[in-house]
Amino acid sequence: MHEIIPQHPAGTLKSQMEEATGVIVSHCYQCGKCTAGCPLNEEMDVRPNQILRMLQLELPGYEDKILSSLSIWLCLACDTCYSRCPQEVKLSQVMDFLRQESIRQHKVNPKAKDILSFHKAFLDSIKLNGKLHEVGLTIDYKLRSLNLMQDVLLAPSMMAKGKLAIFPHQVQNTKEIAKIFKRISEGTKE
Amino acid sequence: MARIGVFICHCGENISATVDVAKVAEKAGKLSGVAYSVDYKYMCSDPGQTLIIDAIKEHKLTGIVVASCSPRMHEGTFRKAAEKAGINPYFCEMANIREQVSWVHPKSDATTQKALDIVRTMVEKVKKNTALTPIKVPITKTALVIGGGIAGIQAALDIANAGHSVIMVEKKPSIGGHMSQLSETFPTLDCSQCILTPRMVEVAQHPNITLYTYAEVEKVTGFVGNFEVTIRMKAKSVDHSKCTGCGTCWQKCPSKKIPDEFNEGMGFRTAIYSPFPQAVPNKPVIDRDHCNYFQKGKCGVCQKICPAGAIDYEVQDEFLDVKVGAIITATGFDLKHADFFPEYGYGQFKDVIDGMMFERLASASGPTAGEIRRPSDGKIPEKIVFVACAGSRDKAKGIEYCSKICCMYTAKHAMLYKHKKHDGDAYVFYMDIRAAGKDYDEFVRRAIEEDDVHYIRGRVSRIYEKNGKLIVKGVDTLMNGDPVEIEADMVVLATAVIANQDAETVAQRMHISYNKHHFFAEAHPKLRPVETNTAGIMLAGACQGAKDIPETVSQASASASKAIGLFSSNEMTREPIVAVVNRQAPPNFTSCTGCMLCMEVCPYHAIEREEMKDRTGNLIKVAVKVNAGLCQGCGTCVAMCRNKSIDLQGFSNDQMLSEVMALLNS
Amino acid sequence: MSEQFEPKIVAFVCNWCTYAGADLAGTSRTKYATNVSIIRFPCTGRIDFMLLMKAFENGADGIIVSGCHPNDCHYTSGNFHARRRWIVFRSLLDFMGFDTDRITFSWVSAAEGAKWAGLVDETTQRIREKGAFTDFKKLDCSTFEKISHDAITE
Amino acid sequence: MRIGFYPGCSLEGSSKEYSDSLFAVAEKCGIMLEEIKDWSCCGASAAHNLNHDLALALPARTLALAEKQGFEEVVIPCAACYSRIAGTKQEISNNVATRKKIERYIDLTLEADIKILTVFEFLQKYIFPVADGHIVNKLNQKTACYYGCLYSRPKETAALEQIENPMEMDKVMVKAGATPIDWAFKTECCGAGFTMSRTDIVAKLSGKIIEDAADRGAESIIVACPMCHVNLDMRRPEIKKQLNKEINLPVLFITQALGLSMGIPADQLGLNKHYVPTDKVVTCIVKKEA
Ligand SMILES: Cc1cc2nc3c(=O)[nH]c(=O)nc-3n(C[C@H](O)[C@H](O)[C@H](O)COP(=O)(O)OP(=O)(O)OC[C@H]3O[C@@H](n4cnc5c(N)ncnc54)[C@H](O)[C@@H]3O)c2cc1C
Ligand SMILES: Cc1cc2nc3c(=O)[nH]c(=O)nc-3n(C[C@H](O)[C@H](O)[C@H](O)COP(=O)(O)OP(=O)(O)OC[C@H]3O[C@@H](n4cnc5c(N)ncnc54)[C@H](O)[C@@H]3O)c2cc1C
Ligand code: SF4
Ligand code: SF4
Ligand code: SF4
Ligand code: SF4
Ligand code: SF4
Ligand code: SF4
Ligand code: SF4
Ligand code: SF4
Repeated sequence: MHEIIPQHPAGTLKSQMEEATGVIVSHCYQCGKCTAGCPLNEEMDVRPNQILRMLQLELPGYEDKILSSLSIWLCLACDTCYSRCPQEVKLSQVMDFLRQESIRQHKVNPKAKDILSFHKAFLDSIKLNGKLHEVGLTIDYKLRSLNLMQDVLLAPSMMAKGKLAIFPHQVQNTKEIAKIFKRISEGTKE
Repeated sequence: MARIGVFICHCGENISATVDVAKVAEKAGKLSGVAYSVDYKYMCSDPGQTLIIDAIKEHKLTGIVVASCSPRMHEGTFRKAAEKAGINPYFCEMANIREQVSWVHPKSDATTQKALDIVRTMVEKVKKNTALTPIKVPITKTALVIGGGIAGIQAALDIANAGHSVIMVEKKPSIGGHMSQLSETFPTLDCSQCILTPRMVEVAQHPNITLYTYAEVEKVTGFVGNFEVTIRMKAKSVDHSKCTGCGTCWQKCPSKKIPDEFNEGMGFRTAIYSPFPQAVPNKPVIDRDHCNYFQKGKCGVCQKICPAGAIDYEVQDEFLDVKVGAIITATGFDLKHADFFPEYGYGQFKDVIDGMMFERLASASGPTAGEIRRPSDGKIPEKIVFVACAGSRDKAKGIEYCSKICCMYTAKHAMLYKHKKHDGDAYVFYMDIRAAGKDYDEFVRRAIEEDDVHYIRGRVSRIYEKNGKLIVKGVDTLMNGDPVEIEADMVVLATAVIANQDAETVAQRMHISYNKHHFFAEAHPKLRPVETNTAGIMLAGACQGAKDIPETVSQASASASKAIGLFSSNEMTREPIVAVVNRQAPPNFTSCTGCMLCMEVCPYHAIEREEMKDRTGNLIKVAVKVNAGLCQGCGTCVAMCRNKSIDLQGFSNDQMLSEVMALLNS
Repeated sequence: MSEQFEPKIVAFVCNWCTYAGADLAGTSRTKYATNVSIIRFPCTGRIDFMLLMKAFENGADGIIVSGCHPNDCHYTSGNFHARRRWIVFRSLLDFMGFDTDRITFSWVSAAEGAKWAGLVDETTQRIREKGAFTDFKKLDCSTFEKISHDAITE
Repeated sequence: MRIGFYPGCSLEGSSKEYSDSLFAVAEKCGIMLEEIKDWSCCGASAAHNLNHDLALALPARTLALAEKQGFEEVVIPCAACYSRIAGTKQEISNNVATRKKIERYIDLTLEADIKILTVFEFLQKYIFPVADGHIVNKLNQKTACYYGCLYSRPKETAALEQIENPMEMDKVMVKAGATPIDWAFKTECCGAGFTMSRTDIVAKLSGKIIEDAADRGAESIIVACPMCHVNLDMRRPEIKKQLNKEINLPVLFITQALGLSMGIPADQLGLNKHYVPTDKVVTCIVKKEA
């Protein structure tokens, strides 16, 4: 899947991020309200406000610390932070960007492998079928994450309840979807 | 035929070192219309001035140009000299050949040529000058003070003590403003009522002060020294000249369940009421929106029992026209109220209150007699959380500014709580502590060091209620951003200071400007902080921006001194540099077409509509005229006028054009 | 040695900020080119842009318009109106193919003597490079005057 | 007017009962919904986690198809799909360059002026005016209405009037005869996209939600999002471990609850497909008094 990760222009992480997302990090005045409301604040190794702080200061080592953090992968994109931020900093978009950049620079935190694998499996399923095939996704995800046992107990009962389709639903013209993926991967390489 | 005199100054050697002054004088003498030209060592010295006066007389000069320093230095000096010689002082112009020529250029032909160019330019200008007379405006030595908070009270007393009359207009039934609601005040923790009440009484009793409560300013016209003001006296339904303030009426009034504004809704009042025991005047008014007689047509209890026969249900709002010379606007502020903080449950949970409610809880005259009890069940909170910057410095909520007083009153609140509940826990969530006044930071430190208040740096994200506790979810940014969750019994939000709801209307009635948050605008943020752009209208207190009592009082005294200064003479003299609309014989009256473009751009609202009527009173034409009392002479209107109907005396179209032509055509 | 072209430049400035700034340059003895002469207005709001046209018509090679910084206007908003008019006026000039680079719009406060000196030198140098301004002098400005004034006050 | 319907992947799979119950309710009230032909996945969180252009292109394709098929309105019952598609619509209509780029990627033209309806808006607009004639039962119990993140945030696409304490679903439940409770976790995150990858996190976040609802006396939780449903209903074993106690609160889709009040049989509403048994909801039903 890495072939569709955009190539960012040269510049510091902050300038790239600001350009890509429109977020301006100097707007953050470090009040911490984002972190205070973040449902995963306890889990995070670098707190949301601290990520912005590091982007503001750009001291040596900060970029690496951000890109290899677990936090960027834990972020659920729930937007609690942004909806309450007094300075209207769109943190979730910052997080989106940082994840993409983390993959591009091969700095994904080892503990985030499961999460990343899931995202990738998900997209592969769409690429193949145009829609999500949940059985296919589960199998694929398990192969990637090597997390074989998890949910195995759940799957049969889901099928019994008619909640999982064994054969994938497909859009009529799956090639079309594959083409979109291809155009984007080409488009973003320029 | 103009006979102009030109006087070239050497300024010691300041000018003559680089400009060939003799040559300038010689060439100037040959300019058309110049009847006399001379150079001299020091024009501004006594002999220099005498030289000018003598020359004017001797050569029958009609105007003079003094080529020397900047007009900002000596324009006054030379104009006076001209006047002494018997010509109108506005026939004197200066050519600035020192600051803008000799001091900035080397000795050269070009420098001399430039000096000559400037002289020629001013000669052409002075030829177009007209005789002007300084404007004299009589002054009505009465001040109007709008708003009876501490700002209005201070200003009124200062002016009244200086011997001038004051009319005070307060929209509520009593003066006192927010300060009358406060418990104790920072940074000294003295009792607010104790220091305020004597002054309220002094206002009521002062022979020079006329107090109109339950009244509002409806209209302001005129200009500095000569305002005409219409005051609306809202119907009190009680004749205060008869009422003795005995209180029988409000004890017996059956409409008792009206939320009490003075106690911020934590308590009730009756329909006929005096807002608080120390009110001035301590006589009631009927709140018609809640009175049974006015709403349902029956009751009349108060009228029946009033021993003085003071109740009058029939009175209507009355209007009073007064003339004043100066106006002090002291209408104060408001606080942001509930519904503003869905994430903090403000307005949803009873025990999430604002700072003013806390003041009432802490006040000995408040609904809990000074015991800090939470509104929901009356329990004394064991754990209390204060949230600073609640709504202030919050772009997302539309208020970017700092409310300035809340850091201090939050520290005060935390202290008052700790003083009354020694074993209680007080937490303050803050972003920065802004305590920059004299003895202010010490005050905050005392809260932290002596009273053991826990300050946590971080903004609260959410407050929700569970099992009778308020769960406050914050963060400690000084501890690596660790989440902090406090189960509090009560939360006090230091909500933003905002302008009054009617501030915009008030400003428009007075023709004063205001910022986007509707705080009134001072004429200059540093050097004219108490005046407005409308001459004669001053600002005092929190209507201009959030401020505490010391600052409010200083500003009130400062604006009072501006009024007193104005009243120190019987009339004012102003430079006649004002705009005029041309006048022609009927039926044209003027070339002005009444497009009103000038009116829109005038920063001082000096341009007024004028209706031209024939002898029988039929409207012939609508045009404009300039109120010379308001005009400050900026000339913006002149540049706007398409048909050159409005012109600026002293900088007229004719004069400016002659300058341009003269400068370029040697 | 060919003689250097010396342009004539007229500065339209306000009394409170730029005029005082120019005085300050004098008091500080800051040296600058002799090409610029000042005409004093109470406020930039007073400046009728037709006067600029008159100046060009009468042989000016360049013009400076300068007043108080935004928000610092002695009369609160005169400079704001001047700026608004200038924007319209300039687009009109642009539209007519007029070289608007010959007009410099600036802010110089009463404390910015050095800025004033710099402004004069820069403008002089720029106009010098452009050479004498002859295109406009032959024009009859009266029709233009009317059109543009209507546009500005719209 | 033809009303388009976008099921999204979940409603075809793990949350089939959501679409079944929605159709049952609509049919009962005589409203026709028409599925957008050949729709594709909205990309969910994976796409915007990994590639922004892809996150726009996938929803854009579906929007373009809906336009081509002549729909003026599209109902999107899944909160995640709603959020992605509404966000895409907004970004595309705000920025011409983006629109051009995305049109190139999907090889379709796009106006982005189609009206998108959430399930609340759909119920409000089409079902409420006729509902009273069809509601025969009263859901005689306390319910906790859970809205989750994606209807309430970000503010640009929020479908709720008060994002901290929304009432849209509560109003529907009042119609159905239930008593919605006041509680603290209406819009807290349930763990959403971590359903598979970090079940521990899902258990923790969803656990708090279920616990608060139970503590405040709710007898069921009502949702309007398949992801919320999966997390709150299917993750009970993990949640039980996390909370150290078993809470048997059933979790119903809003359309299931409304369907019950309309007298639609439980099976037809897919109530049998849930992990946490829903009998208690069914048994609490009483006839609505006239
Ligand atoms: C919670 C809290 C605690 C505080 N504690 C302290 C403290 O401890 N120490 C301290 O120094 N400061 C304190 N302050 C600040 C203090 O209250 C203000 O500085 C002070 O009240 C400002 O006075 P003022 O006269 O400008 O305004 P106000 O007190 O608001 O008075 C304005 C008056 O004008 C009247 N009015 C309004 N509009 C009109 C109108 N259109 N026509 C006629 N009348 C009108 C109002 O009715 C009112 O009487 C505190 C403020 C708050 C909110
Ligand atoms: C580094 C710095 C930067 C600042 N920047 C700003 C700013 O950007 N904006 C702003 O608003 N404020 C600024 N200030 C604050 C500002 O300088 C002061 O507010 C202001 O100067 C105070 O004026 P003053 O007249 O009270 O005192 P001073 O300026 O100190 O004037 C007192 C005068 O009294 C004379 N004097 C003293 N003793 C006697 C005596 N016994 N007899 C006779 N004469 C005496 C002194 O010689 C002096 O002339 C700044 C201050 C500093 C230190
Ligand atoms: S809430 Fe906003 S301003 Fe505050 S720390 Fe977070 S991003 Fe910065
Ligand atoms: S969007 Fe991410 S960082 Fe923001 S509150 Fe949600 S999980 Fe935390
Ligand atoms: S009873 Fe009459 S005299 Fe007494 S306070 Fe009331 S109005 Fe005044
Ligand atoms: S008439 Fe009105 S004010 Fe008087 S007692 Fe009755 S309710 Fe009270
Ligand atoms: S005074 Fe303090 S609490 Fe109030 S807005 Fe300013 S910084 Fe915040
Ligand atoms: S002393 Fe000066 S720098 Fe320090 S906090 Fe106070 S105002 Fe700020
Ligand atoms: S000169 Fe200025 S103040 Fe006077 S009327 Fe004209 S615009 Fe108003
Ligand atoms: S701009 Fe000129 S014509 Fe128009 S109203 Fe003013 S003076 Fe009259």
